[in-house]
Amino acid sequence: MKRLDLIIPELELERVRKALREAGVPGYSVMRHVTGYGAAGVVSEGLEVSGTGANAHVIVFCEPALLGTLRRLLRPLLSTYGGVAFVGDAEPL
Amino acid sequence: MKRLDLIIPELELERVRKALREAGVPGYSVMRHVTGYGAAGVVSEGLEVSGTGANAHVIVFCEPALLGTLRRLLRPLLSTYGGVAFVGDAEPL
Amino acid sequence: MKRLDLIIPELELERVRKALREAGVPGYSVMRHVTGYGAAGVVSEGLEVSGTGANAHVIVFCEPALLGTLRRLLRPLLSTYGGVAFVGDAEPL
Amino acid sequence: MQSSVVLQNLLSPPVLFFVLGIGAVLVRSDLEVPAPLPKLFSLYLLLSIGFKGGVELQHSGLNQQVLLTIGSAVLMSLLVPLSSYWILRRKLDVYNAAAIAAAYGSISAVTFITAESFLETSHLHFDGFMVAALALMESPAIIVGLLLVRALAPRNGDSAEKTVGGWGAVLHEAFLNSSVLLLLGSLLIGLLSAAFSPSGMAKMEPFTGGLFYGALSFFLLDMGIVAAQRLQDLRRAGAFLVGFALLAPVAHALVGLGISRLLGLPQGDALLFMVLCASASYIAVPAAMRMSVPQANPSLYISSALGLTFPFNIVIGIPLYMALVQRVIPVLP
Amino acid sequence: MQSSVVLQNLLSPPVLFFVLGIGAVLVRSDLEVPAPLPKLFSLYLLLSIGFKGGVELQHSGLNQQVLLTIGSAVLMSLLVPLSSYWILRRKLDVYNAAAIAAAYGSISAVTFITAESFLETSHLHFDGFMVAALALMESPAIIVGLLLVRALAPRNGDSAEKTVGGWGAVLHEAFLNSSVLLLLGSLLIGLLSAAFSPSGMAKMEPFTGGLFYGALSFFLLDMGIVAAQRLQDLRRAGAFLVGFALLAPVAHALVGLGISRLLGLPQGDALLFMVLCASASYIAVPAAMRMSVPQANPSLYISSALGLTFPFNIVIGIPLYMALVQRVIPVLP
Amino acid sequence: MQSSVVLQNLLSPPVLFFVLGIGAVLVRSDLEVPAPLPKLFSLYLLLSIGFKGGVELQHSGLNQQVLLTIGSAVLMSLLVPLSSYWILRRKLDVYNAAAIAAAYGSISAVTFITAESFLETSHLHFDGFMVAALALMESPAIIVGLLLVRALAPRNGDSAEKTVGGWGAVLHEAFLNSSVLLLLGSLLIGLLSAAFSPSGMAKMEPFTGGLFYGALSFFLLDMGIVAAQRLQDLRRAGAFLVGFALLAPVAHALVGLGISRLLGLPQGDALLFMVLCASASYIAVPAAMRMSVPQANPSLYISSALGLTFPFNIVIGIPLYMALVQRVIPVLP
Ligand SMILES: Nc1ncnc2c1ncn2[C@@H]1O[C@H](COP(=O)(O)O)[C@@H](O)[C@H]1O
Ligand SMILES: Nc1ncnc2c1ncn2[C@@H]1O[C@H](COP(=O)(O)O)[C@@H](O)[C@H]1O
Ligand SMILES: Nc1ncnc2c1ncn2[C@@H]1O[C@H](COP(=O)(O)O)[C@@H](O)[C@H]1O
Ligand code: NA
Ligand code: NA
Ligand code: NA
Repeated sequence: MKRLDLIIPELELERVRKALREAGVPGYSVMRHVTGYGAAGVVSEGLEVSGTGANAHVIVFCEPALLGTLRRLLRPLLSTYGGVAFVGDAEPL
Repeated sequence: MKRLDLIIPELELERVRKALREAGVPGYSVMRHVTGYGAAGVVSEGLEVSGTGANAHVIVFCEPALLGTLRRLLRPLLSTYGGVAFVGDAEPL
Repeated sequence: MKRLDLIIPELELERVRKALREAGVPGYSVMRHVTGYGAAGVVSEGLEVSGTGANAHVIVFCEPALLGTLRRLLRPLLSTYGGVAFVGDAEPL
Repeated sequence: MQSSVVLQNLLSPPVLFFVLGIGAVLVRSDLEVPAPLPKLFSLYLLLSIGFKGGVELQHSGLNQQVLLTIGSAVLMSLLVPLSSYWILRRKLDVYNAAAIAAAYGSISAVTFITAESFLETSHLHFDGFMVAALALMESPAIIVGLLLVRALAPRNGDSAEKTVGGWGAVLHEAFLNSSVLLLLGSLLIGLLSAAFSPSGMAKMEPFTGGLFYGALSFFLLDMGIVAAQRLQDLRRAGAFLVGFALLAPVAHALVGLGISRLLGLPQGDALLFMVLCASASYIAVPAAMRMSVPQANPSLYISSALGLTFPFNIVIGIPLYMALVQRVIPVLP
Repeated sequence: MQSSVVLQNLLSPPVLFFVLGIGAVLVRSDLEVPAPLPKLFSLYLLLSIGFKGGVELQHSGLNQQVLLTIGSAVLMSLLVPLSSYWILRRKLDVYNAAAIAAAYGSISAVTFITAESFLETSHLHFDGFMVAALALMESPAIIVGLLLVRALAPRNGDSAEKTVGGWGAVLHEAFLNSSVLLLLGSLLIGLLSAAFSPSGMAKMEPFTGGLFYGALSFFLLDMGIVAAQRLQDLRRAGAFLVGFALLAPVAHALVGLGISRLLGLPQGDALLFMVLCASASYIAVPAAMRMSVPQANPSLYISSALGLTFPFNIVIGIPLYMALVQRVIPVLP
Repeated sequence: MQSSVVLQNLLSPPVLFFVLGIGAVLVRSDLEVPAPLPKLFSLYLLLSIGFKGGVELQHSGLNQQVLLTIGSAVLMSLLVPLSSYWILRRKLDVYNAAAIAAAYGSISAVTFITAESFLETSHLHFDGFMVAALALMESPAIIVGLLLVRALAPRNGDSAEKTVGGWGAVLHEAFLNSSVLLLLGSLLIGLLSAAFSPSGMAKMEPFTGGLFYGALSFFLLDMGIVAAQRLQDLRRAGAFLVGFALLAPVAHALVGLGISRLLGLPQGDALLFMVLCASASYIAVPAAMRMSVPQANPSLYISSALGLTFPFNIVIGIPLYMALVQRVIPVLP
């Protein structure tokens, strides 16, 4: 199994969720109110009061076979709206 | 060392915490207000106002030797109340 | 690429952030309001109202070459103020 | 049914904000009240309603009428789950039937509060002890639901153990869950303050009193959003459950009306009694059921109680019951 | 410019708490209002201002003056982005120029609210329909900004697709974003309550009325912190944008003053009209731009609107505009 | 000690809700006020108390009595850590003794606020400048604690560096931590508003005044939960620290009573002065100590201040000190 970590601007979340469902992942988890720093600069909590919001952290545990589809669906979103996606290994307990 | 990620309904949290202490893990961390999607359907923030709550994300870094005990203690909880548990590799910085 | 997970008392956050920028990481993400248990005992939500706060979870994806600098900058912080740091593998999606 | 009563309810700020919340979901707006803000409002409403109920209970005192009314309310919270189970079992398995039955035996504090506000804007009196009835109806329904599972569930393998768990945990969950505890605790505090600290009691007023109506309206905005989101779950549930979720409240309200008549309750109390019978729990009971009857599907009992029965009662039920009250219950001289 | 007006504004609690928030960042204190508490206050302020505006709109009714004023406000929200784009394009690319232009065509509800509070403490009347103008100025500026991008952006490769996205999504974002929806919804609710549920309307008052000024002050404490943090971003933006962020509000306010004079608005409404023209959006427009014009740099449009124009208007702009109003607009008999 | 004073305090809503919170933990209910809602209430209370104190300070002005009282309060915040250290050092190491000593030299704003509310419900006057004393007692105790560590800690290896860190950071933490800044800032804002913006000041009242007592009660519900959770940590602390946490407040209150008598303070101010001496910090000091004296064990200084001294003062201390005040301090003519 693989573990996919997405850290993305909150405004992207709805589209990412849709992409995950479309790719057929067995599940995912979302944490909001994530702040950070990346190519687009600093995202601080203060920005939550502006319309652009903070970041969200999405975790997906899925079969390696899904990664191709996920890459195809998510890469355009990430390059348009920002955020990062990393894959690691994970086995069910 | 191993890294264990548990994503579980919040109502399970107290029992999971107890299981972790019983297994003798050196520490754990908990993030609440986690939403998501899995076998039991969608968990949205709106559900936090209903009594069943959202999910929690528990991270444990521990020796591989503990995984057997953790599996024994946690599996029944996960199969009764839902949630997922995945193990990966991690080394202290 | 490597994935670094730091779980630290919130009061340490500003210094950790500074260390990460100094080490030249390409980005990082921060989740607050993390509770847990470790060498210093239990950190519960109730403590957020006391001045010492809860924990924060910091995730960094970076090149393995940075780990040496990160170790040098972060270890003294961790040994003084508490918290854990673990490294795993991760590849961009 | 007088259209003026319906309009008066429908065009009051709390109900209008509820409808706005539903509308926001329907037009797919990103309007939301992020967690844990809704928790702030629900804690506030429980605390305030308990406190005010306690103050009024202290003023009115406990007489036979009070005890009879509270007793009848508790009785209803025992009987409703039994009759509901009997109906639900036709189409659902033991676990789901029992969990939904328990939800309908219990109450929805927000529905009760909205009915109180409706009475207040109509300048109709109601009694503080009705809050005690509200608080005491939560737990029995949970117990009945779990007894049903224990008695009627198939015993194969370990599923009997999974079911219900130890009775200690169950009773704890039923009687000491946060909403029961906060309601009863605040009731007691209101009672004690009214008796021994009148100036303290008076200083609570701007918080528990003045602010209340607006805070309820704000909270109902969020509840509208949440209810509309749940509604979308109901597609899976099927027509039987949809029918139950819309007809059961009316049936239970009618029984409540009959009992109110028998007890000789005044109009305001009769409406609240009907609302207690008609409303279904989406907080305490789901929490208890999810822990004790994990075999039941939460999306069934939460969606029916929260996605259908709750908005039905808020928007249509309350004025409908009021119209019935006005026909059946004589105005006190 | 009468120094008493400036002092009266500067030494009022909302502005002082705003300055305290700025000061906290400057001395590097750890004072913060953690998420999502600021959201609670911004939802509360929108709901309250909409509700109160609706109540007053119901009392005043819709006459020609009202419609003319609202129409002029909407017109300004179409023209300001065009003229702003023309200026900004000298130094910035199409995407950034259009995004910033849209922000300045739109409005800042908190600036408007602070101006209302300023009028109230000065015992100057203003009309409820100005809130309708506020609500209706958010969306057109977004549309103009996106039309500018569509018409003037270079079309190389897929960037045309990236730009703006489907118009459906854009119009949805422009007209159904949470702040527009909550404002217009609350306005309508206020209007309906005032017409049909006067006792419900009255019971909202402690929440939407009494509490308002203090809640605004608390929120401005946080906005001061946020604005000061943004200010530090502006180093990257350069002198041109800093100049624009400070001069554009004054220029737009002057145009607003001229229109107010032409329309024969009373003093209070004239100030609000000027503030609508002078303020820039840091909520609805940035959200829409970030989604529809991802090529623009959010730190430019957010920092200029939130880090400079917003504090300028709160601290200096409002009393400055008031001083101008007092010179140009006759006091009603 | 008149039992009526005790009952009057114990049966007031704030204290009853505090007890409810403690009870919820004892019966293992899941009642909780999730983060960051408690932060909302603590910010609100600091802002309101500071603002109201500033308004009253403007009305009363600064005279010799005021300056003497504030000076004595600051003196107490320097002396209490010294004497406490001397006692604590018998059983604890330098780091822990200094950190706990600093906590007891500093103050608990919530205890102070509860005492104010107690006075208000008893219709006893107190002066606004006592809030200034409250704000000015936080920082000196921190400094003394750090000086103790610097002077008396063993210097082996790098632990000297670890200790205290640069003085710049320490002074910054002592004087610009969020609670000191918000209190002093709000005090100044109250003062300025009262002087220059009386209508602004008046419009704050429903928020900072009317709401206050209820919000305090709500917050104390949560503080009861938190204190009871901390109490369970105290098992590790041992009988010595438990004894200190219960006897030190009484001893310090008695010294405060003597000083109040010497200064000729009226009854209300005397009670507040005693409470300032008796209470221990669980916010500003722990934050500073954890950063500057990482060798000290936070669970010792937080648990004793928050788990024992705080509930002791709220439930028993305040009425006890009041009973003493009534014996020792003459009623003003
Ligand atoms: N290397 C990284 N490691 C961890 N989080 C990152 C990294 N890069 C970016 N992020 C997160 O992703 C968000 C958006 O990234 P970006 O689009 O690169 O600005 C940032 O605000 C961070 O929260
Ligand atoms: N494959 C997955 N990857 C990440 N999170 C998951 C996954 N499956 C389930 N979850 C999380 O675990 C929660 C409970 O899962 P379940 O019991 O499968 O419904 C979900 O609401 C998700 O937050
Ligand atoms: N082994 C562990 N696995 C996961 N989180 C940990 C672990 N040890 C400590 N933590 C987290 O780090 C925080 C501080 O750790 P400590 O300084 O060891 O008390 C704890 O409160 C936990 O949230
Ligand atoms: Na019921
Ligand atoms: Na504008
Ligand atoms: Na003290």
